Amino acid sequence: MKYIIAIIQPDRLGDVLEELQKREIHLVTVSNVMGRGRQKGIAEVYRSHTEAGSLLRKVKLEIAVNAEFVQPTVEAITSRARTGRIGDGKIFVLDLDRCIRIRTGEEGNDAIG
Amino acid sequence: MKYIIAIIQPDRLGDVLEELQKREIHLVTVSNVMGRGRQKGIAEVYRSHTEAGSLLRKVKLEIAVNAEFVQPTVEAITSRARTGRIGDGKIFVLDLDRCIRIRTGEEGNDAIG
Amino acid sequence: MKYIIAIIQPDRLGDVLEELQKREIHLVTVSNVMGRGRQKGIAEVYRSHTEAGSLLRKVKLEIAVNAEFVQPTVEAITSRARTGRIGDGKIFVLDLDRCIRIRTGEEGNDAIG
Amino acid sequence: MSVMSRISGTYRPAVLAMILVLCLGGVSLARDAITSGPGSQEPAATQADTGDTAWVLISAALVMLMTPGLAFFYGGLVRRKNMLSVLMQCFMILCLISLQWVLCGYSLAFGPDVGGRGIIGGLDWLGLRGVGAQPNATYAGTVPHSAFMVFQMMFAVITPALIIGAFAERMRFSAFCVFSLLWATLVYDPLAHWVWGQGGFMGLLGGWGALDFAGGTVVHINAGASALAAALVLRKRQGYPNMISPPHNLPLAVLGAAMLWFGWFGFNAGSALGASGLASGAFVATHIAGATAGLVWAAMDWFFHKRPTTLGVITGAVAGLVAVTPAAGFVTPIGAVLIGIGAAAFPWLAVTFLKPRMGYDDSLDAFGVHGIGGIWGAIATGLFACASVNPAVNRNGLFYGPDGAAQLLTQLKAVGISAAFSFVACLILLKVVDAVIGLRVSEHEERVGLDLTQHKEVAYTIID
Amino acid sequence: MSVMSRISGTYRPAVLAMILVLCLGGVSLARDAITSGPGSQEPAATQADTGDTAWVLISAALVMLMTPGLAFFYGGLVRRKNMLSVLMQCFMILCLISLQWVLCGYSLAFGPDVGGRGIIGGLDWLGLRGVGAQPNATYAGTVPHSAFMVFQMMFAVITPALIIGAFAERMRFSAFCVFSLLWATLVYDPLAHWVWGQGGFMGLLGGWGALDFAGGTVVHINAGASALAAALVLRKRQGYPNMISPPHNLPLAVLGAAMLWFGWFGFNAGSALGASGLASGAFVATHIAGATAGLVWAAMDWFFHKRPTTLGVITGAVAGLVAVTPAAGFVTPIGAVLIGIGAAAFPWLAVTFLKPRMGYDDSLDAFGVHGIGGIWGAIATGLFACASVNPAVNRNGLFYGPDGAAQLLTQLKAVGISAAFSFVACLILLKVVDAVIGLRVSEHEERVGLDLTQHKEVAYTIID
Amino acid sequence: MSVMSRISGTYRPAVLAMILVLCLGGVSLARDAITSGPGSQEPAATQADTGDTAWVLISAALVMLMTPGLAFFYGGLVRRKNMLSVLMQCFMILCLISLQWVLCGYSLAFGPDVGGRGIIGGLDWLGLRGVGAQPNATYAGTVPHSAFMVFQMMFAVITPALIIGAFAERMRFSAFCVFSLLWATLVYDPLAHWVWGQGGFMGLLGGWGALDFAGGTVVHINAGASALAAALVLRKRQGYPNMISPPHNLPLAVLGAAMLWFGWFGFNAGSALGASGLASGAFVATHIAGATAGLVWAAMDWFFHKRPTTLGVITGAVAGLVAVTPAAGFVTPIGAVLIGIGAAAFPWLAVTFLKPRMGYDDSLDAFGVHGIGGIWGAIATGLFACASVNPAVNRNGLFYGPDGAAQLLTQLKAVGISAAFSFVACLILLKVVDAVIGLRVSEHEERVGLDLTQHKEVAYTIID
Ligand SMILES: Nc1ncnc2c1ncn2[C@@H]1O[C@H](COP(=O)(O)OP(=O)(O)O)[C@@H](O)[C@H]1O
Ligand SMILES: Nc1ncnc2c1ncn2[C@@H]1O[C@H](COP(=O)(O)OP(=O)(O)O)[C@@H](O)[C@H]1O
Ligand SMILES: Nc1ncnc2c1ncn2[C@@H]1O[C@H](COP(=O)(O)OP(=O)(O)O)[C@@H](O)[C@H]1O
Repeated sequence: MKYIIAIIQPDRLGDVLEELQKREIHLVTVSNVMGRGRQKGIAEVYRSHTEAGSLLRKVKLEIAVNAEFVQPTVEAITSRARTGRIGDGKIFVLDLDRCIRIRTGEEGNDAIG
Repeated sequence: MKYIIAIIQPDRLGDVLEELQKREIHLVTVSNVMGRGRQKGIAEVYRSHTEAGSLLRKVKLEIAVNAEFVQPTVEAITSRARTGRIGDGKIFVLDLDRCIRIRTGEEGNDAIG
Repeated sequence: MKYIIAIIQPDRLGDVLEELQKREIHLVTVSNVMGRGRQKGIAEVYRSHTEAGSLLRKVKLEIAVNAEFVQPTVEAITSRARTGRIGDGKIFVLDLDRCIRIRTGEEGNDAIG
Repeated sequence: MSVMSRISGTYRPAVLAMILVLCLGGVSLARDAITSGPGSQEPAATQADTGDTAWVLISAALVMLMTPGLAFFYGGLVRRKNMLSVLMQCFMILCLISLQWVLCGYSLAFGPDVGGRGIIGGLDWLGLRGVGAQPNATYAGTVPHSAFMVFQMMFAVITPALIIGAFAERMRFSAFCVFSLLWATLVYDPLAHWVWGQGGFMGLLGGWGALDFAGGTVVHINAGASALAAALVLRKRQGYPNMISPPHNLPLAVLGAAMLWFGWFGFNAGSALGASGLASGAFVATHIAGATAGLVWAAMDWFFHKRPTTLGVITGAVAGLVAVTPAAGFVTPIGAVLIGIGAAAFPWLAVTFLKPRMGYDDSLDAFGVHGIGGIWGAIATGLFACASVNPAVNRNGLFYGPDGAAQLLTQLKAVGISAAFSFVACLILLKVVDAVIGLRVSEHEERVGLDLTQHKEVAYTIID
Repeated sequence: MSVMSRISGTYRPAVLAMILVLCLGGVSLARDAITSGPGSQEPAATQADTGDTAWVLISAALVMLMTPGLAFFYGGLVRRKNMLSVLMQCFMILCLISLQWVLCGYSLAFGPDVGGRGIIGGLDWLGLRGVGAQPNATYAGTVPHSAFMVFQMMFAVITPALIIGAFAERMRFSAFCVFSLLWATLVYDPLAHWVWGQGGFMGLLGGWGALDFAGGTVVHINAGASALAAALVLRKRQGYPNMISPPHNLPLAVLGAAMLWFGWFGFNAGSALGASGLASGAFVATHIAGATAGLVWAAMDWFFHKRPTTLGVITGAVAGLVAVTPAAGFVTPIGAVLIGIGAAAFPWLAVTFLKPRMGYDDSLDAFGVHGIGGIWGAIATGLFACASVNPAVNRNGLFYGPDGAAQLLTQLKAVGISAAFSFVACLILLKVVDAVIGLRVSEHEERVGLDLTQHKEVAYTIID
Repeated sequence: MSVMSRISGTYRPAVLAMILVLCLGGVSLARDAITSGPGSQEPAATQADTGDTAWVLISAALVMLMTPGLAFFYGGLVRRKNMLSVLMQCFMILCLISLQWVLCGYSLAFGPDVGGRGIIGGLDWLGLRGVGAQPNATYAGTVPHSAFMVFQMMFAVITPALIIGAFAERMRFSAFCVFSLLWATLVYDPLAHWVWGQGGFMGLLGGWGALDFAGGTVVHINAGASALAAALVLRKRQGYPNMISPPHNLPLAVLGAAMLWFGWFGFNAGSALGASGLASGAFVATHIAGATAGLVWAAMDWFFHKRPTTLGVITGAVAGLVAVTPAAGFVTPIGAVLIGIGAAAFPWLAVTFLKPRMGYDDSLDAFGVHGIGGIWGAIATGLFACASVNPAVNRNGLFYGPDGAAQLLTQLKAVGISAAFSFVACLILLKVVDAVIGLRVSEHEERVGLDLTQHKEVAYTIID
């Protein structure tokens, strides 16, 4: 089992979720993050004081999947999150030891989906 | 050492924290997330426009523990976060390599608690 | 490759980011979390009702790095996030399997930086 | 057939009740439509004073603003998931009771007395028939009758809204609508008649002479006692008291308090019904009592909890404004300061000791602030009322009197009767509504929050 | 040279347009400066009535508050990343059009007619020359001329702001500024003259006798028809309709609605231009229509979507206030109730069925609410206007008539002409501005959001 | 004993100071209580004009709303962790200074002059003794004396609140309370007496004839100069300038600006103390200057920073309203436009160049906006004042004068003396309070935020 973490542009979220759905990856956890990357933000100005604005709004997806779903997930995300502009984000894949469904107490491959 | 990530219903947070405390798992990090799962959300309506409402509010717990505390933690969470209704969430357990306490620079099993 | 998660005091964020920058660790993802630790929070009072106030505002950093950058990252964080008071936070290091840059599809060590 | 079947079971009573009221109103409207045709209305010429009219109209607008103000004051204090439900309840009351007032409420409260015992107004002014530009000398001789009517409308609107504080975060919306409509008609309108209506048995216009300048009994004790009843009938929220999160957005509560304070100038000084020295005096007393009580509440927090709190200051200020309401036009600035001190002290004690000890869950302290504050204010009016401030005072208060004890007794009688009446009446009403519709949302709905389950909306997006 | 080169290309036209207007204004100012020197102004003594003046001034303040109110009403409904852009557009209009009104707008709209055909006012009052403390008997004989002028200024300000609802979240700020300035000058000012100006060809002061108490045609139909044009010209937002997030902050939208409602008392009752029975009647009608429409919209949501929504109630209330605007001073309370019912029903239908079917993206329903609501209101005025309410009504509405059909026809004519004129004029204007500056932000800017790309700011910090 | 020991050490002085003031007040109250008993007050009959009274009362309510407005304007600009501390400071001032005004402030500022040199008012009106329904002909002959008093109270409240902008995010709350109380008594009250009090040595009522219509010197220069002193004494916030997060909630700052603008109509037009042509003219000038300055600030941002900012527009508008304050009742609309232009330009320069270069940390630009804006306004009054606008002007301003230079000199003198006096007096006061209580929170408290450490509250829940 793998734990996939993806950082994407906020406005791509809808598309990515749609695509994941299509590929039968229904279960996702989403949160707000701020990212510093290669992308240069727009310098903000408050009463003539300029803020570097190095942290940009991003959205983080967390998806736990069985091994065979890793590739579809990665593809779903890259295909729809890509705009080709700097700042599109990253996908990180971590090893997942155990997974438990709270409602039933099920474990492992059954619990994940 | 393990890194436990749990997604639960927001209103169960208080109970779960209480239970963890009882089992001497004091250190926890909590954040807001939105989850898409099997649970069907309530379709929202804004001026007759219906939103699927597929993302539901959840709370995420992150708990780094030594191996022997994994089971108590999982039990604490499942026992109090379970309502028996769909949407109760998941627990993910990942391997944790290193842990450092910033204040002291301590490492490893000492730093975790 | 490693996936570093650090929980720090909110007001140290600016300093830590600056220090990371200096050590050429440019890419970071930041988010808001609440932490329960050894630090005792200030009990809040609302119309004479006292809230334990056990959850305190913290900031979470996530940084994916190649192995050789782990130590500089940890040092950068500890050096600037440390105030010496309880509540300074923790650094967790996890193993990172894969890393993909969404924009280009690059993988691995190239994608990370 | 198909129409009724599209309404899910639980909401049918609500829909029916609304249809009923609308029909009743419809009759009166039809009648009025005919009679208000050309020629049938009073002549447009009027002796209204422009300054007084300007003051009463702007006061009505100010009091109208208090209901949204209350919405934010209350809304900021609930949990995020119930924010909209509070705003919605306040706005619904603004719509619903305004219409009820037009259709029948005004006539029941202020219409010529029926039966001559000062119990209830008649149906002469149903649908605002005959309530036009011509002043009504009984109530306000220098402003259009319609201005007096609409000023009073805003009072009828905010009073049931105050009760929301007691049952916030757990009442079913349909039950809420039916309850509010019935409460306005069966509890507010009679009580308003008793105290302010011509011939009402308690008030100055032919009754005992109980003093209530701007609504201590009619508005605050009334709402406060009903709030207590509501808190008892609806029982505690799940997780109360320890698992309830703190106020989700205190700045919005502060905004609400500011809107309330601003609107209160219309409430109290507008109750002079003219731009007079009396209005000015009531304005001053109102502001002083609010400021004093805000300060005293902060001091008590500071002393007993080590820090003065923002929520404390705004709560205190509201309590002060509540307490000075019945007294505003009868007391000196000193009186206002003293009223303000009590207005912080008694509600503070109620909230700090009475509520936890008694164990009822008055979610936002509607009883603690409006009930206790209102009772103190009505009694304090009997202590500090002063004929030299307002010649309408026949007997001075205790501290100024020769026969001050008499006035104080009258005040106590008025307090007792109002509180008892509205507590009991509200209890019965709630039990009836509970039996027919069910007052409380399901356990699951309460957990998910009222915004989503009652209104299919969320207050704030998290990710957008 | 260096100054101009620091202005990035796309903004040059905007800067130039502003400079132009300022220069034109400068001339009039210079002239005025000379003539308003000592001795040259009318004597300060005036026969203004203090009560009427107080009412008109406070009404002007209330109407001013509506523009920020609208900003929050609209702002709460957009996505987080565009929040400030909406607030900014409203504030910019408040600044820009106020100045335009001083420099030339007031003169064009209300100045002595040029050419005698009731098309446009002359330049006599450029820079407010001669608009002082002395009342102008044509428009308002009991208040200072400057009070009437500033009251009207607030109408000129909010009208273009209403259109923002149609193009929110995608219009370039520079184009917006130029468009708004031109629209105010070329669309609003003439239409105001036609309906309200002395000698205007449609209105009561020497025209057809079309009734528009407080701006059904001039404000709401005008803005609504222009909004439709804007929605069509600017096309849909990216991702519309399914990928657009819901309102990011409904409580702020509720706050905006409350401010609008509060301000509307000034808008409508202030249009009586005195603290009279007429003002009081307009006040009552306004409140009733708003309340009724809020209730009816909630009922329709309840019925068709199973739950009453907060956004529905506030939308309904605004629609009711829109619809009663032309009618406020002409109808009975019953009339107001009936207007309120239609004011919820028609916009509800437009938003629910018309918009999705036609496929235009009127982001915040400026056309649906103000256009449709305004049209219904103007027609309803022809149904319910009643000379016994206001002797200024020459011919009663259809339901009170003898010659009610005649008035109804006049109303229909006024509706048709206003709507057609502003739709076409706005379309042309937008095409011109598009050609010269470009109306729409780039795809990337739209994705990132207007706050950052147009204003270099973010509304809320996430981590601080 | 036990009571005092429950108060943690640092707060004792604050508590003592409050007790002291309350005791002093208590004496006056007691006296007043006796004398205001039956028979001892002036007759209730009054020659007040209803229209004027309505206008002054509603103006007082509008000015009261400005303090919460300021709270949101400032609050939106600080960091999340200090939000409540700003709201709390504003509300505390509203409570505290209102009471101070009743007890002694009004008498010190406006009471009959003591010693005949125009330095300070006497104690005749302590506890508002004799300040009743009867108009006071010196100050405002057509409204109740109490109305004039309460209108002025709101000025006394908001002035110290303005200073908050300079020391936000780092001042200890107890020190703040003591400082504000002392500042109001020792700085505001005398200065108000000098300019507006009968016999005050600078003003129109027997002094040099310095013109200050609604508070350029008394309010804005006074607060602005004190703000500079405070910024210097309290030193920079930790991390200033580069590690300070941007405004945490700009929409709330916009809301605050809207409330300020709305309230300013009461501030300036209400200062006419009647619903007259003068009030109307002041209303117009106020609005124009605000709008112009908002526009010009936006243009400067656009030009120098490539984009117009929301914060810029609202800052500009506030600066314009500040600058027109002393001039509102003395200038033509043209004058107002020109004042507005300067009102954006000078504060913009101060904030952009002066502040960073000088290195003081005026957190929210209280000095930049109110100090610089106020100075410009007071000088501009000497340029544009015009007897034909207001016969109270004895000598025209420079641009209209024959002896315009004379008036300009008087203005400069008034500016200099006010600024110097309040800068020095505030500096001393702060040093004293620092020595006794300590002005600044500890480094750790500043890091954690004032909401939690000073008030045990958080503004917004994160997880609920
Ligand atoms: N090594 C990393 N560790 C943590 N977060 C990262 C890392 N690399 C990228 N990110 C996240 O991804 C976002 C996009 O990265 P960026 O470098 O701007 O674009 P791109 O991936 O297209 O080069 C960043 O804002 C950051 O949140
Ligand atoms: N495989 C997964 N990856 C990431 N998050 C998940 C996964 N499965 C569940 N979740 C999270 O858990 C929440 C609850 O899951 P859901 O399927 O609705 O309920 P249940 O676990 O009771 O079947 C989801 O909203 C989502 O946030
Ligand atoms: N084992 C853990 N698992 C998850 N989060 C932790 C853990 N230990 C510490 N944290 C996070 O770090 C924060 C600081 O820890 P705390 O114990 O208060 O201070 P210190 O590390 O200085 O002893 C906590 O609020 C919590 O968010």
